[in-house]
Amino acid sequence: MVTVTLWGSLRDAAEGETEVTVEARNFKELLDALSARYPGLTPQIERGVSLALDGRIYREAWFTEIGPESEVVLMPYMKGG
Amino acid sequence: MNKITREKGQFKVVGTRVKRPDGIDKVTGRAQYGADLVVPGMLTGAILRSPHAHATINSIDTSEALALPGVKAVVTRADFAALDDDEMIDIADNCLARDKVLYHGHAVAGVAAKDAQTARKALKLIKVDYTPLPHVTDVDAAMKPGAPVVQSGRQEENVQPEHSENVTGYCEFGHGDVEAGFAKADHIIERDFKTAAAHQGYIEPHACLASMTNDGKADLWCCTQGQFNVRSLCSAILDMEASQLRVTASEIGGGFGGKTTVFIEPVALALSRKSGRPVKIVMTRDEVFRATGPTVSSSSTVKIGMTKDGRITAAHAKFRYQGGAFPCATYSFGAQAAFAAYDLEAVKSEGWNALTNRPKEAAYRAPGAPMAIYAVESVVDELTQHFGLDPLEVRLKNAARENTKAAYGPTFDQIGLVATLEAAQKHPHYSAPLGENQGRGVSCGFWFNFGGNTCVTMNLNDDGTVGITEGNPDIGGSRASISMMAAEELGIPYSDVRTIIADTSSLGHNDVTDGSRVTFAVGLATIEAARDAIRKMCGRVAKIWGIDEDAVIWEDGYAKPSGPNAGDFEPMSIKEIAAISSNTGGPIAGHYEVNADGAGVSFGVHLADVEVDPETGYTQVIRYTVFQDAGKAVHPDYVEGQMQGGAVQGIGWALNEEYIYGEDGVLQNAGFLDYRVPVASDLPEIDTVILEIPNPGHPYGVRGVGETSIVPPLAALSNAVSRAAGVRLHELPMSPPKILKAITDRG
Amino acid sequence: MQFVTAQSTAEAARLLAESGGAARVLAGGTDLLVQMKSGMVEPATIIDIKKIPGMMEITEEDGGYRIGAGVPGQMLGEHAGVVALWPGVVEGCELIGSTQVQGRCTMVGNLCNASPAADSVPPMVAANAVARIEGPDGSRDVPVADIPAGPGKLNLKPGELITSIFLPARPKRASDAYLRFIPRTEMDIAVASAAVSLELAEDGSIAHARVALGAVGPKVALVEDAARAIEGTTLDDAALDALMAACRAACSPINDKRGTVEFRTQVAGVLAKRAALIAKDRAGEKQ
Amino acid sequence: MKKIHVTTKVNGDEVEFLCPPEETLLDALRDRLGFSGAKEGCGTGDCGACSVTLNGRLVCSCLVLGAEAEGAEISTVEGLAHGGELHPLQQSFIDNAALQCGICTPGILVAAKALLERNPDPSDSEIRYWLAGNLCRCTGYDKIIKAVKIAAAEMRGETA
Repeated sequence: MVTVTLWGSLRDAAEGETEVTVEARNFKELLDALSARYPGLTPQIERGVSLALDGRIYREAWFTEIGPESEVVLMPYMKGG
Repeated sequence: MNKITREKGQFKVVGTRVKRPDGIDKVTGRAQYGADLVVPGMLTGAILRSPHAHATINSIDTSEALALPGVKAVVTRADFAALDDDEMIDIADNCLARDKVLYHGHAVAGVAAKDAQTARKALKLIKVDYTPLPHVTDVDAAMKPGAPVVQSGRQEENVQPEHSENVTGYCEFGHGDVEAGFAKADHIIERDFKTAAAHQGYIEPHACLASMTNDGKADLWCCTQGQFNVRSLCSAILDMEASQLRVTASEIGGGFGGKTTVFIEPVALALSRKSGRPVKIVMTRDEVFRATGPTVSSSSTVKIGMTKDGRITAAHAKFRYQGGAFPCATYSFGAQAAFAAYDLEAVKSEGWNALTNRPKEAAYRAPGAPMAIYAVESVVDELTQHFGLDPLEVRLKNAARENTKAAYGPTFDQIGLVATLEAAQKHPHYSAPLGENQGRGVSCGFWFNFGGNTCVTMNLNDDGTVGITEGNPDIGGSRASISMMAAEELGIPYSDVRTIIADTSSLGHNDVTDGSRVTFAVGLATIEAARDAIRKMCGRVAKIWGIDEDAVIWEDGYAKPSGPNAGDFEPMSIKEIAAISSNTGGPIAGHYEVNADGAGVSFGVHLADVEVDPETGYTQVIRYTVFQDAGKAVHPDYVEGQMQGGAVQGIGWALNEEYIYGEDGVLQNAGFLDYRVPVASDLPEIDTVILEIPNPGHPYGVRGVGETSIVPPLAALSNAVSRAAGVRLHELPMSPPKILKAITDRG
Repeated sequence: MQFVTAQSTAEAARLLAESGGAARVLAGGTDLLVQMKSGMVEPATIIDIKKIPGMMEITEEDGGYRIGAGVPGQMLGEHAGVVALWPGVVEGCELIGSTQVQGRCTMVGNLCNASPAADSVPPMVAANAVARIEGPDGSRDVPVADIPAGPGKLNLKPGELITSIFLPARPKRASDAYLRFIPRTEMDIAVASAAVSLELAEDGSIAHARVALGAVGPKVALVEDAARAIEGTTLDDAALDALMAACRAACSPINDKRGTVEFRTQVAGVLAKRAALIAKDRAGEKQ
Repeated sequence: MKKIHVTTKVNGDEVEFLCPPEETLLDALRDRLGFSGAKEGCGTGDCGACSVTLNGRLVCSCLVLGAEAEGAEISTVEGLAHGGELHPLQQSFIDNAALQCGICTPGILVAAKALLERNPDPSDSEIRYWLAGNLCRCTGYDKIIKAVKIAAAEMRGETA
């Protein structure tokens, strides 16, 4: 199980929580699990999210492995500059 | 996780100041930019633009224009493909308006003619029947219920219902109990801020040359920050297969984020397809200002509580951005970046985006961050003034450091903010005396930095020199820095490496040159491609020597036996290996393809001294120093150049640059005369101090350096003006009339 | 469109008169080409006057200087005699545009652009400079102050063109200065401007003054009350306050992208004060 | 609309071209004569990217008509280097990293050369004011000013 920190404006889509726990071994599984459990998150996931894993930001990279102790933070997908 | 493989003291090429490979072409006028290519049979394209800020297009009659001798094609939005992706539809609609024109200058039709005069005449013959609609250009006005609706149906699911339909997005970041935090404060300051839209102001207007043949193949030459992105967008908009469209990036005369999308390219392709001739389109400066992508303008509210010894107890910010007539996500970057420099127990950062009748924003150096950090750094500074504290001490006391939970979520890795603040504190600038009407301002800055999709090919030439093929336009000297990293890894001289930028048919996809990603990501891929080539070279040598591959190592450009046990062989140079490559298995190349992560955030601190004329409100910047963490400065001159250039763009934004709209929704200053970018005589020397706190995500510790430097000047100058003139402004630009009014109002 | 290189003022005047308003005179071109680029004007004929004899010359005349209509700002700045006699006029001319524009722009062009913000006009008005006009009815001399009729409008008859500017002789202890306010250090149009020309009496007080303001009304204004405010004084604080008040009272500016009414009015006074002090210093140095 | 025949000298070589009366010298140089070193950044004399000298005076070639070039002498960035040898300003710009994107560089080099011909030892402030009409958006001007000073010293025979 991994604990994922969501950003505040996703709270309503996740039953009022900004920390949720799902079963996932990598980024892809994480997104699938979040989408399945909280369908309200799907529009944002489809618009694009990044994953901060132990402080490092991954923009896409589905198969990035997530350890059970990892700090996992969801962030909007960023581009431009 | 730590993958740094080479550290301080181990570099031979990286960190030196070699000469750029594009130097001679650029000082002799030989370098070819977007508008410089000429091909036989070429037509001149021109674009008809909306005279209205907002209007319905009832009909477009192109018949008279087409009848004009010398006119070879006219295109409208109907000549683009049917699209289903919202973002792609927006891009196409921005290139040529569909049912409505959404801002003054919005493209409506394109013409290709035998020469510029004929094309201009033809534009006047296109009859567009418009029904003007009410318009809105200010972000606060656009958010209010009842505001003219720019586009309906574009709201994301979490936007609060109290706003107008123009509000497309909402976000909230942060952690902790903000109300409890404010309760602990000795003083709380809450202020409203406004910043004007600024333009990247690249000196080269957008230009392209498209040539499509009737078998559906096309070549497109254009000035862009990302030829692969241009291919993706244009092939979708023109309904082409990517393989049939080859995009070549010209030399680029500045971008700063503004050349990360398409404007004229799909129009030129459509005109070429219709006319059967190559078509060149070059924007005028007026068009660049009216109809490319300036940055957002903002309105914000920042509330911060502090104890009397300078500890921030809580912070809450609201950022309202307008990014023009199409949805954009820049507000969320601002809301995330706002408090990055601070280690806070309780923080809440909210953002909204609103549609207005202005051109769609494009990225501009650290998009979204400068205006958010300006507001935050202004309030922090006002609190230090309130308590009579030292501004750098307060920032150090609250500084984010390794293991700080960032306001935008993750926990920071190794970062350079504290070292940068300390360097500023120790610098003679910080303690230099100031004269009458002079003041010193401080601000922190931050940018996330990106990695992204990258591929690099390294070919070993038959004489042992090396060619690097990469896919990102060079906007700041990246060909030099990439060659340097290749030379470093291979252990050969810089002069033995030549890096070229591939067209889209010569290499796999590379993301746009954005997010300060190139030196980091392409550098990383180059080092890995070199390692791939080294492995192959060691393999060849192992065969020659008849020993295991593992027993051959690479050092300083030579394959060597790994130790006495491996055998006694004369080391083989890269030149020797290259010379016999046809005998040992054929050409040798290294490759690397990656979606790079671990870009490593970047912090900077700026010190600005200004003198304000109390009788006119004129502000002169008299001394300026930039401190920034580069991770590892591959080419220190170019790192300094990024720090200086960004600082000066920020200075311009702080003092004089702004998009000025009239009541009629028309941009009033679409030229360099009244869109006032800094000129040489406006500025002092921009002193630089590079810090090197290695980024664990890069083999040499490199961090992106291109963007952070535009962030601090906004607040640094506002804070300096506050101390010089005794008045604090909450609006940018701080043009002289505003400063003089503040001084007069104070009495 | 046709391009004609006129060989004489008579030819230029004839072409202008025949065109019925569709011709434009080209000297430095730094306004004309910008207007053509923006589509603001589409002249049927462009008359280049630079090859007409005298147009590119500065000649001494009656202790003053006659400056041909083609003389660029940079050339004026290179002329030691003009710089010594009328430094404020030279200052104004040299503030028109960049170094590049300085290589082309002319005082006459600046005057004929009829912008209230033109940099060379307030100092010419303060200098009581006189424009020589050639036209179908021959030649006439008109004070520069009377040439502008309003923004973009001139008191010239069809077929008339200005061929030179005459800067008059002046007493020894006299000088002038011009200051403008712009938000940057260069490359901007004046938001407000002031020119002061003055002559000192034996005792060092101001015997005679002329004060002109730019960008604070529909055309450059000669402010008589401002001159009266400092005549007979040594520019003590009271005189300077009176000067500023008189200047501000004479302002009738507009709000636009470059400045507000309030700002222009306030700053015009400040500039006049500063210009007066500079002019007095300059005059005093010419003992 | 008849075209005008113009005979002029560019970088010492006599050339001829035909141009419409309203065509700028910049367009004539770029499109008729192949001197594309001068760039159009604004077309209104506000950026200096099109700087050339016309009979020895620095001008924006976007504010000169092609027809005015009749009998004139024009120098462009292409005429700065002699044979394979760069002008000291060109070399100094490379050595001192005074360019990034390079689009303003030709105009700045031509302008700086015109400055050093009038004033071989300009101060920082003199360089900055002389170059105020040459916009650069990449460098913040700092390294440009230094490169001009270093080149000036070299041209005066001093070692920088």
